[in-house]
Amino acid sequence: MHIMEGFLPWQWCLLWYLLSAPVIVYGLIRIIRIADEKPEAKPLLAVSGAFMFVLSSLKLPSVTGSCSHPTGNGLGAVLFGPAVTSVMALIVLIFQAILLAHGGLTTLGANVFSMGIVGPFCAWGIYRLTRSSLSTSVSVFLAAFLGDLMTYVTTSVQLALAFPIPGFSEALMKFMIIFAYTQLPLAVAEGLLTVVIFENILKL
Amino acid sequence: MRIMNISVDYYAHNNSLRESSTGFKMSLCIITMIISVISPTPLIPAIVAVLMTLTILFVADIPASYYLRFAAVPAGFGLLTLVLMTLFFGVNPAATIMGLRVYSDGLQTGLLVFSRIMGGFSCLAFLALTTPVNEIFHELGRLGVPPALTEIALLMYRSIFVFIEEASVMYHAQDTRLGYSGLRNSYRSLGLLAGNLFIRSWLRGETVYRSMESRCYTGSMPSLRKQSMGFRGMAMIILFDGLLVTGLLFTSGVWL
Amino acid sequence: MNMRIIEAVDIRYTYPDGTEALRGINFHAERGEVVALLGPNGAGKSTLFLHFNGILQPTSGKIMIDGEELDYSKSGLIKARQKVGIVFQNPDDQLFAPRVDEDVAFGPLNMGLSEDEVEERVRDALQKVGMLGYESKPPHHFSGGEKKRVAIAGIIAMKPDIMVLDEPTSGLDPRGASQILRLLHNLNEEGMTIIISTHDVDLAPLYSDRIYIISDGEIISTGAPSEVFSDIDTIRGANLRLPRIAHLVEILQKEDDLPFEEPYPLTIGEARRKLRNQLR
Amino acid sequence: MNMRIIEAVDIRYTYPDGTEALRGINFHAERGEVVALLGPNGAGKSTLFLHFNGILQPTSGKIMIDGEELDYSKSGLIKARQKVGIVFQNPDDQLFAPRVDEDVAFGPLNMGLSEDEVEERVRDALQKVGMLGYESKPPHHFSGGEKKRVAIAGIIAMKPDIMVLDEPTSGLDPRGASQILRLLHNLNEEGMTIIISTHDVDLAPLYSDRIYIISDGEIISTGAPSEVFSDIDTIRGANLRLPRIAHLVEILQKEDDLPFEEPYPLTIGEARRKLRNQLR
Repeated sequence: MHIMEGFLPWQWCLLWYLLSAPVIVYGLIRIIRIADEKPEAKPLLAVSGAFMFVLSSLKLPSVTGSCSHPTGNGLGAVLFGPAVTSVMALIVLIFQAILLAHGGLTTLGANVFSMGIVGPFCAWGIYRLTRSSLSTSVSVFLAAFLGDLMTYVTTSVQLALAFPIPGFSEALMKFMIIFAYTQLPLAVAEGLLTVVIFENILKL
Repeated sequence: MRIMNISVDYYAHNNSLRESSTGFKMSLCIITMIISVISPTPLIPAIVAVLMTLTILFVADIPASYYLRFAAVPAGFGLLTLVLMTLFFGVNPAATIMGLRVYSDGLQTGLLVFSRIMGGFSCLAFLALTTPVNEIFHELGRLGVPPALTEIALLMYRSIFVFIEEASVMYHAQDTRLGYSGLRNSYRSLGLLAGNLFIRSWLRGETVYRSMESRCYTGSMPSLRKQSMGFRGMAMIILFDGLLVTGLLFTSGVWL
Repeated sequence: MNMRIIEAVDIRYTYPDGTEALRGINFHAERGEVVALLGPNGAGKSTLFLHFNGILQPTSGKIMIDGEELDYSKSGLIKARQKVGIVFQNPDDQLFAPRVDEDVAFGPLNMGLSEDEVEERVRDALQKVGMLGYESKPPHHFSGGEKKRVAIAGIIAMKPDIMVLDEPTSGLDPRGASQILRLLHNLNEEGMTIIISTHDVDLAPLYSDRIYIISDGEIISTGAPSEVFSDIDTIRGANLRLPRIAHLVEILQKEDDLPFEEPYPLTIGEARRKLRNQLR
Repeated sequence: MNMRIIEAVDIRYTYPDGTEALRGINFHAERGEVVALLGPNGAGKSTLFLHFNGILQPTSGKIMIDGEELDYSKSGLIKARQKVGIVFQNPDDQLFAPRVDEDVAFGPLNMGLSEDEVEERVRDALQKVGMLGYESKPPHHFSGGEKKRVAIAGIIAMKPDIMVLDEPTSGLDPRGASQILRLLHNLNEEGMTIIISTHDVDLAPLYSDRIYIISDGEIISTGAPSEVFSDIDTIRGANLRLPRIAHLVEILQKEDDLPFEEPYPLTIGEARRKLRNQLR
C-alpha cells in the first residue's frame, strides 16, 4: 500500500526516512559483501528486482472488485534475506514512483519502512518459524499473508500518527477499518498467489 | 486485468527538456516538493501545482491529453481523501448533509492534504516526464549514493522493459487459451505466469552476466560523463524557489 | 455457412503512446484456406493477429468471425477464442506448465470440459503433433521444434476452426521447420483454416493458397503467390525480396537475356518445370 | 604471427547434469577468414562459442588463441576477452545498459581506456554499424535488427581480432539480415576474423570461406562450402538440407537427367553461371 506523494506532513516524512536508513545501510553493506565474493550477484539481484517490479504491475482481480498488486517482497525475503530485500524494495519503490507515480519521493521513507522493512522481515520471520512445523505451502501462505497484513497495519499506524484526529487510537481504528474492507481480501489473495508462484517455481 | 504500460518512460526520452541537466531537474523537483510539503496552508502547494503543470505542458511540451489522464489517478485519490477527511477526521461539526456529519476542521485538513498531494504530484510528474529514470540514478551516484545501489538500479532498468514485454506476451498467450475466464482460472494462470517469469528472470540474469563477462566485467560498472547544472540552472532554481519560499513565509504567518 | 470464415474490416489500431500500428487493414480467410501474411518485422503482423480473437480491440473497424461481428463482452470473447486459436512466435511464451500434458490441457480445462473429454483431447492433440509419449516430460528441455509442436497441440486441443500462427518456423533448423509445415499441411487437410505470419519469402509460396503483403500497418498487396510476387517493386518496397529461386530466374532473364514466361517460378517444383522445358 | 588465429583442440565439455555437450571438437579459424559453424539446434554451437573466450572451461582439451594456450587466470581471461568478442544470439540478453552509448562503452571502460579513447571508440563503432545519432536512446523500442547492430557495436568498440556471432540473422527479416551480413563483410574486409554459427543453409555458403558441420557435439565435416555440400548424405544426416538453389539443380540432374558438373551450385551467382552455360 503506497502512501501517495504529499500525503504525509514533513515531520513524519523525515522520521520514517531516519528509521529506514539504518536497515538500508545494513542491507547495502551486505550486498557489497556478497558482490565482492560473487561478481554475478549484481546482475542477479537486478533481474530479481525487475521481476519484483513487473510482478507488482500485474493486477490481480480480488473479491471486492479492487485490484491487488502482488509485491514479491515476501518471495525476496525468503530468497535473499530481509535486509537485502529492503534495499531491493527501496530501488523498486523509486522506480514505481518515477515510472508509475505510485508512492512518492517525500513519502519514500515511510513506504520503504512499511513495504520494504516490516513486510519482508515479518514474512521472513514467519517463514523461518513455521517452516519446520508446517507444510511448505501453508508456511509460505502464512508468511506472505501476514507479511502483507503487517504492511497494511504499519501503513495504518503511519497514517494515524500523521493525522491523530481526534486522537491516535481513534484515527488508527478508522484507517484500520478502511483497510480491513479493501486490503484484507487482497492479503488473502496475495498469500494464495504467492503459494501458487512458489509451487510453480519448485516444480519447474 | 492487464499489464501496465510504461508510457512515462517514452515521454521522459522525448520531451523538450530532455537535454537539460539532470541535476537541474532533480533539484527543481525536490526543492519545490519540499516547499510544497512543509507549507502549513493549502495556498503554496496549489500554486506549486499550477506552476509545475504549466511547466510540464508548455515548457516540456507534454501533450495535455496524456498529462490529464496521468494526473487523474492522484487527483481522484486526493478528492477521495478530501471527502473522507471532511466526514471522519474532525472534531468541530459544521453541518449535516444527507445524514452525514461534516466537520469544518476536517474539511480544512482535507483541503491541505489534497493541495499537498497535487503539489507534490506535479513536482514528481515534472521529474518523471522530463528525466529518464536511469539519468536520475546516475545523478544519485554522483551525489554519493553507493555504486552497489545505483549499479543494480541501472541494470534493473533494461530488464524491467524486457520482462514487461515478455509478461504481456505470456499474458496474451494465456488469454488466448481462456486462462482469464473466471476467478479460479485467473489465479492459476497468473501464478503460472509469475512462476515462469521468475525462472526467466534468473536465466536472463545468467546470460546477461555471461555477456558482461565477455566484455571484461570485473564486478563494477565504470561510467562515462558529464554535464553539471551550470550557472543559469542554479539561478533559475534560486529565483523560482526563492519566490515560493517568500510566499511560504508570508502565508505561514512568520512575517506578519 | 459463410465462406469468409474470418474477416478484418478496416481495422485501425493506435498504441497508448500514439503510434499507429494498423492503418485500415482489410483481410480475410476463406474456410479451409492457408493464408500467409508476409511482411518485415514491425509491420504490424503480430498486432493484427491479436485482433483476430479479441485480445486487442481495434480503435476502429471490426472483426467478423463466421459472418458474426466479434463482440467484446466476456461471453463473446470466450466464443471467439474457442473458434480462433493463436500460436505465438516464441513457444517459451506459451508453455507454462511443468509437464507437457498439463500444458496441453490448459485451454480445454479453462473451457470447463469434463476430465474425460480433456484427457481425450490432450492425447489426440499430442498424437497429431507427434509428441505422444512425452506427456510427463517438462517442456523446458525440448528443442525449439518440439516446443513449437507442444504449443500447437495446446491450441489443437481447443479444437478451433481457425489456427493463427505467428512466425511458426522462425528460429527452427531445416528439419524442425519442415516438420511444422507438414503438421500444418495435415491440419489443413482435416479442414482447419490456417493463417500464418512470416517474413520468410522462400517458404511462404510453398504452403499458402493466398498471400497478403503487409508493410507499415497497411496491406499493400494480395493474391495468389504468383500474382503477389510478380510485382517485384512492391515486394522490394516492403523490405522483402524475391524467393531465391525466383531471383535466380529473374537474373537469368534480365542479365543473360534468357527467355522465361512470366510469372517467375517461386518454388523448386515450379522452377524445375520451367527450366526443364528450356533446357531440353 | 600464427596463421591459426584461434583453435579448439579436442574440446570436450560435460554439463553439470552429466550431458556431454561437446565430444572432442577440433576447430580453427585462420587470420582474416569467415568461418561458418553450421548445425541444427542443440548441436553444441553456442556451447562451443562460450569456450572461445573462456566463459566455459572445457572438461578436457584446450583453446589456442594466436598460438598461445588460453589460460584461465583472471588476467589471462581478460586478455582472451579483448581478443575474442562474442555477440550473443538474443540481443536482449546482451544489451543491459539503459542507453546505447553506455552499452557500447561498457567493454572499453572495463578495459581501462581513457575517457577520450572510449568516446572515440563508441562513436566509431556506432558509425560502423550505422547507429550514429541513437546514442542517448534506450534500446527497448528498437527493432530486432537495430538491437543486433548495437550489440555488435559493443564488441567492435573493444577492437577484438576475432568476432564470434551466434545465429546473427536469426529472427531478422530479409532486409535486417542483409544489413548484418553486409556489416560483417565490411568488418572482415578490414581484417577481422569472423566466426558465425547458423542453421541457415541458404545463407552460409554466401559469406563463408570455410564451413564446419557440427552435429551432436561433434564436427562431422569441414571444408570449402562446395566441398561440404557435395556430401549430401552427411548434410541430411545432420538434420540439415541442401541450399534451395543446389536442391533445384540436384532435382534437375537426378530426376530430369540434365547434365551438370559437380559440385552443385550453392548460391544464385554460381547457379547463374552454370545454367547460362547450359542454356546457351
